[in-house]
Amino acid sequence: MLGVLRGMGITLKNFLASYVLPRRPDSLETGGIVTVQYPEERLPEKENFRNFPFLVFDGTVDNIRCVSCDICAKECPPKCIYIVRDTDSEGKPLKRPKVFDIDFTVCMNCGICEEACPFDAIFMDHEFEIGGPERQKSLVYHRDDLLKSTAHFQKIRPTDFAAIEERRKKDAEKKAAAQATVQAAAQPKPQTPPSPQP
Amino acid sequence: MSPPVLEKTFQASDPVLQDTETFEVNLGPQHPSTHGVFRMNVKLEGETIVSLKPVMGYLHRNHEQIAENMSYLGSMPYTDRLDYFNSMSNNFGYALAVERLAKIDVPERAQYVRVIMAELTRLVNHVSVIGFLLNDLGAFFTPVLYAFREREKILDVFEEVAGSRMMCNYLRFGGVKRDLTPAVTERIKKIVRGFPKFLDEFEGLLTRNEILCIRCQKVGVLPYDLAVNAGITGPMARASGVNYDLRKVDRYSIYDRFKFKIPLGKIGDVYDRYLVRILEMRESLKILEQALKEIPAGPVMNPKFAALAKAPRNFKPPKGEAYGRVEAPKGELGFYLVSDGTAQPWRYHVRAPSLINLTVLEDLCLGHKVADAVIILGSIDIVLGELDH
Amino acid sequence: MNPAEIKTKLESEFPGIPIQIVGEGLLLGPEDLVRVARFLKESGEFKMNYLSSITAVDYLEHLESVYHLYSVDQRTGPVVLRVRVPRDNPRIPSLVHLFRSAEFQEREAYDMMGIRYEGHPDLRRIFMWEGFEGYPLRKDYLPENEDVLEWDDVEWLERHGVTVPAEYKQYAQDLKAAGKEARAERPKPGAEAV
Amino acid sequence: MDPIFVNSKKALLNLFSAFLPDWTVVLVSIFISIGAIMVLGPFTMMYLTWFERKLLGRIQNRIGPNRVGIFGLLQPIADGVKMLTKEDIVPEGADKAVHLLAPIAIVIPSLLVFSVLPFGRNMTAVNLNIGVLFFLAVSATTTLSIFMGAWASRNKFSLLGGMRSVAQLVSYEVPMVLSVVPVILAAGSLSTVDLVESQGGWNGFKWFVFTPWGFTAFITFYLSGVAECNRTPFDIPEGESEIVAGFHTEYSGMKFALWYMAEFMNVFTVSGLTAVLFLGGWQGAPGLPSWAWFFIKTYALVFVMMWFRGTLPRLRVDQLMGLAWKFLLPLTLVNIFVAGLWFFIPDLRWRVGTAVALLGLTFWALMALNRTALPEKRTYEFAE
Amino acid sequence: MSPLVLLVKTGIYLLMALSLLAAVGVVTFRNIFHSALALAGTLLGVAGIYLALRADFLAGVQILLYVGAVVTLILFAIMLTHRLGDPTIPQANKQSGPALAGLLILAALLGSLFLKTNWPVSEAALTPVTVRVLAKALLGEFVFPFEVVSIVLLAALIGAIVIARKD
Repeated sequence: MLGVLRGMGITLKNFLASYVLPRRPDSLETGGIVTVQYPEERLPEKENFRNFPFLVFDGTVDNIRCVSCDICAKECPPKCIYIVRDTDSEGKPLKRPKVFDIDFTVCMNCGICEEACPFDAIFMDHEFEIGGPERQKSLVYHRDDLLKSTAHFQKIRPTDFAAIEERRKKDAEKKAAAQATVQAAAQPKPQTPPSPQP
Repeated sequence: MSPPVLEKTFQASDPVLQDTETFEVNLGPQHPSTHGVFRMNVKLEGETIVSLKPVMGYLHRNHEQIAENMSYLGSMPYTDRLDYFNSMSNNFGYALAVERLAKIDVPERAQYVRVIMAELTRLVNHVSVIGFLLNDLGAFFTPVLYAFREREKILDVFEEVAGSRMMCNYLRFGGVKRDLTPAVTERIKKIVRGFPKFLDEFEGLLTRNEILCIRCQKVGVLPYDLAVNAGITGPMARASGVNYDLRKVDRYSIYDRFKFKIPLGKIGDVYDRYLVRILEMRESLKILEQALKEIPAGPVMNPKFAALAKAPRNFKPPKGEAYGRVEAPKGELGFYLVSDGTAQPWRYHVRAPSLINLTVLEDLCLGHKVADAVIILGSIDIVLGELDH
Repeated sequence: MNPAEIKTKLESEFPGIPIQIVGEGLLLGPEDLVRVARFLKESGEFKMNYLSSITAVDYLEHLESVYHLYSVDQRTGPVVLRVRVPRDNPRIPSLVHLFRSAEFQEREAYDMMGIRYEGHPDLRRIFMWEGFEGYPLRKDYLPENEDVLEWDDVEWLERHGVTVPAEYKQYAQDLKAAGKEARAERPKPGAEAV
Repeated sequence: MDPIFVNSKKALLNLFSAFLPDWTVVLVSIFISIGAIMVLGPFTMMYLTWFERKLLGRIQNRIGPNRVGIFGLLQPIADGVKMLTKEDIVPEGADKAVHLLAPIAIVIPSLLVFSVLPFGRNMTAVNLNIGVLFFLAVSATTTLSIFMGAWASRNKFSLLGGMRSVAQLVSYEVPMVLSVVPVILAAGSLSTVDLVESQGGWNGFKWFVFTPWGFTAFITFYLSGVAECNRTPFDIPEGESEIVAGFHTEYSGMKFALWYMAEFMNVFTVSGLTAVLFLGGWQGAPGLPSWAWFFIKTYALVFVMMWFRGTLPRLRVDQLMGLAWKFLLPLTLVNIFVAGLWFFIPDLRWRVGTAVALLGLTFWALMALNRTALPEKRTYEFAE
Repeated sequence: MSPLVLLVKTGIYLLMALSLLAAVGVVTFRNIFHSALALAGTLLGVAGIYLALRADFLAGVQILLYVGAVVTLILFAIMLTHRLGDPTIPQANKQSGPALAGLLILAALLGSLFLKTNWPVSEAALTPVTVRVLAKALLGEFVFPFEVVSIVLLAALIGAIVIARKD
C-alpha cells in the first residue's frame, strides 16, 4: 500500500512541477516539461551532428573539390554513392564528377565517406528534413542538389572547418614548395599561382 | 459427415464438455509488447501457457554476410544496428575483436573514453529496459517517459561526440573517432552527478510498488544451473546468482583499474532482473566517476592506425582468427572473426546475447499466464536487431 | 591454459584420440566431440560449464564448427574446439543435451551453413523461413535474384574456387558489357551491390 | 445561480404550455431531460479524453495535446472527425450483426445511468425510488455488450479480453453492491436523491465518508468502480501490452469511438455515483451552486482514476480475482456488520471505537491470510 | 383515453412483443450464441414490463441478476466450450413432436386457468411497491421461507465448489 502511495506521490510531484518549473528542454535538471515543440522550437544543433553528406565547392559552383576519384563510392558501406567522371569535349577525362548521385534511401549517415575522402570534398550535413513525396525521385540526390559552399560548411561546423582549412593551407604550401623545388631543378617556368584546386 | 446429436454430447466423458481445449495464440509478429517483430507461438489452457515457441527472423538481414563483403571498418556502422540501444558497446566489442586480430594497441585516453561511453550506454540500456518492462506490466508510459527523459541527456552527449544519437559509429580500430572536448566531459560529469537523484525517484516510483512486486516476484524463475547451462549472460544471469561479469572475468580494456561490485540476485525472477539492473546502474555510475576523475590527456587514436580511417580497404589484418567479447548491457556480446589476409573478413560471426538469452524463454513461461509471458520477455531484454542479425 | 596442455590432458584421458592444434583451438573428429565436451564440462579440473559460442565457418574444402567453452566457476577459458566435416554431407553430433545454449546457436549454424547437428531436438531453420532453399552463409551461395551478381563477384568467387553457373556468368558479363552508364539508367544506382 | 438549470427548464415548459396541450408538455419535459443527458454524455466523454491526455502528459513531463485550438481544446472534435472518416473494418468471419450491435449496446446502459445521477438540487432526470439499484443493474448489462463484441470479432485476443472482462466484471459487481449496502442502511432509501439529502449539509462531517464504515465502503466501492470501468490498474480486459486491445481489438472508426465513449462515460458516472453515495453529492459550501459542487467532487474522483493510470502497472488476472474475492468481499461483508452495529450502539465514542477496531482487525486478518500474495523483501549480494 | 396513456400502453405492448419475439428467437436461432443473446433480450423485455407495472425493484433485480449474471454465465459457458459455439452443431434435437404435445397441454392448462380466474379491475392508480414494503415482507412475514432459500442457495454454492474442485 505504502509503495503505491509513494509512487503516486512521485507522479503528483511531477504533475505539479510541470506547472511550476520553467520549461528548459536542454537542461540537465530533473522535472518540469522536457519536450520540445518541434517545428517551432528546436534544440541547439550539435556541431558534430552528422546526417546526409554534401559536396563542397570553393567560392563558385564550378569549383568542385571532388576529383571523382571514386574512393568514397568504394568505401561506402551500403554503396549508395555513384560517380561518373566528367570528360571534356574531346573525351579526355576531367578531374570532376559528371554524375554524383547519393541515394538517401540507402545512405545510413555513417560518415565513412567523409573520413575516407582524401580531398576534403564531401562532408556530413546538418540538414535532416528532406522528406519527399516519392522514394526514387526525390531522395536520390544528384550532383547539383548536393553541392554546397564552404561557407555553409563553415557555418555548421566552425571547428572542423578551421582545422581542415589549416591543414589544407599547409598541404598547399608544402606542395607549392615541392613544386617550386622541382621546377627550380628542371627549368624555370612562369609559376602558376598556388590554388587549393587540384 | 453428419453432425453429432446433442444427447450424445451430454456425457461427462465427451470431449465437447470435458475438453479444456488448448487454445493457440500467436503473440506477434505485430503485437505491442514483443519489442519488435517477434512472434511467440503460445498454446494456452485457459490463460495458462502450456507451450511457447519463439519464432524469429522477421528482421533478419544476414548481417554476417554483409560484413563478410565489406571492409573491416565498413562493418562498424553496421554493428550500430545490431542492438540499436547500445551502439557504443557493440562498437566496443567489434573493435576489441579486430584489435585482437590485428594486434593493435589503444592509447590510454581512448581506453578511458571507451569505458565512459560503454558505461553510459549501459545506463541508457538499463533505464529504457526497465521503462519498457513497466510498459509491459501495464503502466501507461510514465516510467518509460521518465527513463527517456534521462536517456535523452546521455544521447545528447553521444550526439555531441559521435555525431549521432543512436547510430554512433564512434570507435575506430586503435582508438576512437573524436576526442572528448572539455565541455562534453563537464556535461558527462553533470549527468553522472545528477543520475543517482533520478534513480532514487525511479526506485521510489517502482521498487516498493506492491503491484509491481506481486506481478514480478516468483514469476519466470531462472535457476542458477539452467542459467549457466543455457549460456545466459548479463544482468539476467546475475539475477540468478551467476557471478560472471566479463568486466571482472576478462578485465578487458582497463576495467581492472576501477573499483566496482557485481550485484547478484538470489532467486532469479523478473523482480530480481529488474532490481539487478538498477543496482548495476549504480555500480556503473561508480565506474564513470572514477573514469572521469582519472582520465588522462593524450591522443585518442593509435597514430600507426590513424591513417587507416582514410583508406579502410587497405587494412588487411594478418591471417588468423579472434574472438572478442565484451559485457554489453544485454549480456556477453562476442565477435568471432576469421581473417584470410584480405581486406574483408572471411568469417564474421556475432554471438548475440539477445538470441542466446532467449533460449530459456519457454522454460520460464511454462505454467504462467499470458500476462507473465509478456513481462518475462520484457525482463529478458531482447532487441530484435541483434536477435535476428 | 594453452591448447597444447589441454591436448596432452585430453590425450591422457582418451588414449588414441586424434587431436590437432589449429590456431588457438583443438581440432577433433566429429565422433569425439561429445565425449570431449562432456569431459571438459564435468571434469573437476576444467569445469568448462559454459558454452559461449558456436559458429560455423565455410573453408570451401570443408565446413568447420567452432565451439568456445568457458568456465564460470573458475573463470578460465576459452577452450576452442573445432570440428571439420565435408561440405556435401555435414553431420556433427549436437551438444544440446550437454549445453542448452547450443539450442539456438546450432539452429543458426544449420540455417546459415547447413550443418546438420544430429540429436538436436528441434533442428529447424531459425531466421530464414521454412522452405527456404540453400544456406546463405556458404561462400558459394548465390542469391536467387541474379541482379545482385556483378562481374566482380563472379571473379571473386572463381578466384576462390567456386564454380559459377553459366547463366549467372553470362548475365554478369552482359551487365559489365552494358557498362556503368547503362546501369545508371536503372532506378537505384549502386544500391544492388549490397 | 443554483437553480439556473431547473429554472430555465421551467421557463421553457411554461413557454410550451402556453400553446401546446398538457400531455405534450409532459413529453417535452421528458425530451428536455433526455436531450440534456444526450448532450452531456458524449460531451463529457470528449472532454474527459482531453482531460486525461493533458493530465497524463503533465505527469510524464510533457504538455499533451496543444495543437488544435487553444490548449488543444478542440482536440476531441478533431479526434471525432478522424474517427468518423476512418474506414470501418469488419473482420472476415466476424458475426457482422453482433459486431455492429455490440458497441451500440454498450453505449445505451452508459447513457441510461446518467438519468439517476443527481447533478444538483432538483436536478435528477428521473427520481427512481430504486436509483442505486437501477444504476448497478444497468451497468451490469455492459458485460453483455463486451461479450458480444469479443465474440463477434472472431479474434483470439478479443475472446481472451472478453473472458477476462466478464470474469472481472462479475467478480467486482459483488463487492460493489455490498459496499453500497451500509449507505442504504444509513439512508433508508435506494433513491439517489434521498441518499444525498440524508448526508445533511456541508459542515459537521455528515457525509458518509467521514464514518469508519463509510470510509471503508468508499474505498471498496471506488476500487470496484475502477475495476468496472476497466481502468488501470484493473484494465486487464484491454491490457494493451498483453492482448493488444482486448475486446475492441477488431474495432475501428466510429464503432471504436463508441467503445471509448462508453468507457469514459462509465468513468464519469461511477465517479459521480461515488460522490453521491459517500461525498455528499451536490452538498457543499453555499458559495458555489450545488451542481458545481457535484462536478467538482466528480472530477476530483475522475482525476484520481487518471492519476492511477499515470502511475500504476496492471494486476494479473488471478491477482485481480484474488483481490475481489479474498480481500474486498470479506471486508465489505464485515463492513455491513460494522455499519449495523454503528446504528445499534448509541454512544458515539463506543461506536467509533468498535467500528475502527473491528475494521482494523479484519484488515489485519485479511492481510495475514493473504500473506502469500503479498510482496516479499529482497536482499542482494555484491560480488567483487 | 389520453394520448399519454395510449403511449404507455403501446410501450407495454411493444415490450411484450419484444419479449415474445426474442423468446421465439431463443429456440429458433441456429447459433447458440445468438440464442443466448435473444434470451437476454427476452429478460430485458420482461424487466421493462415490470417497470411499466410499477414494480421497480423487481425490474432492477431482474436486470441485475438475470441479464447481468445468468445470461453472462451462459455466454461464458458457451465461450469456454468452443465447440458449443460452433454453428454446425444443431441446437435442436428430433423430439419436437413430443415437445409440441407437452406445450399444447401446458397451453390448455394455462388457458383454462386464465378463463377461470376472476380478474379484478381497479380504477385507482397503481402504488409502486417500494423497497421498504418488500423488505418488511421478506424479513417479517416471510422470514422463514427467505432463510430457507438462503440455506438452499448456500448449499448449492458449496456443492458447486466441491464439484469444481479437481483434487
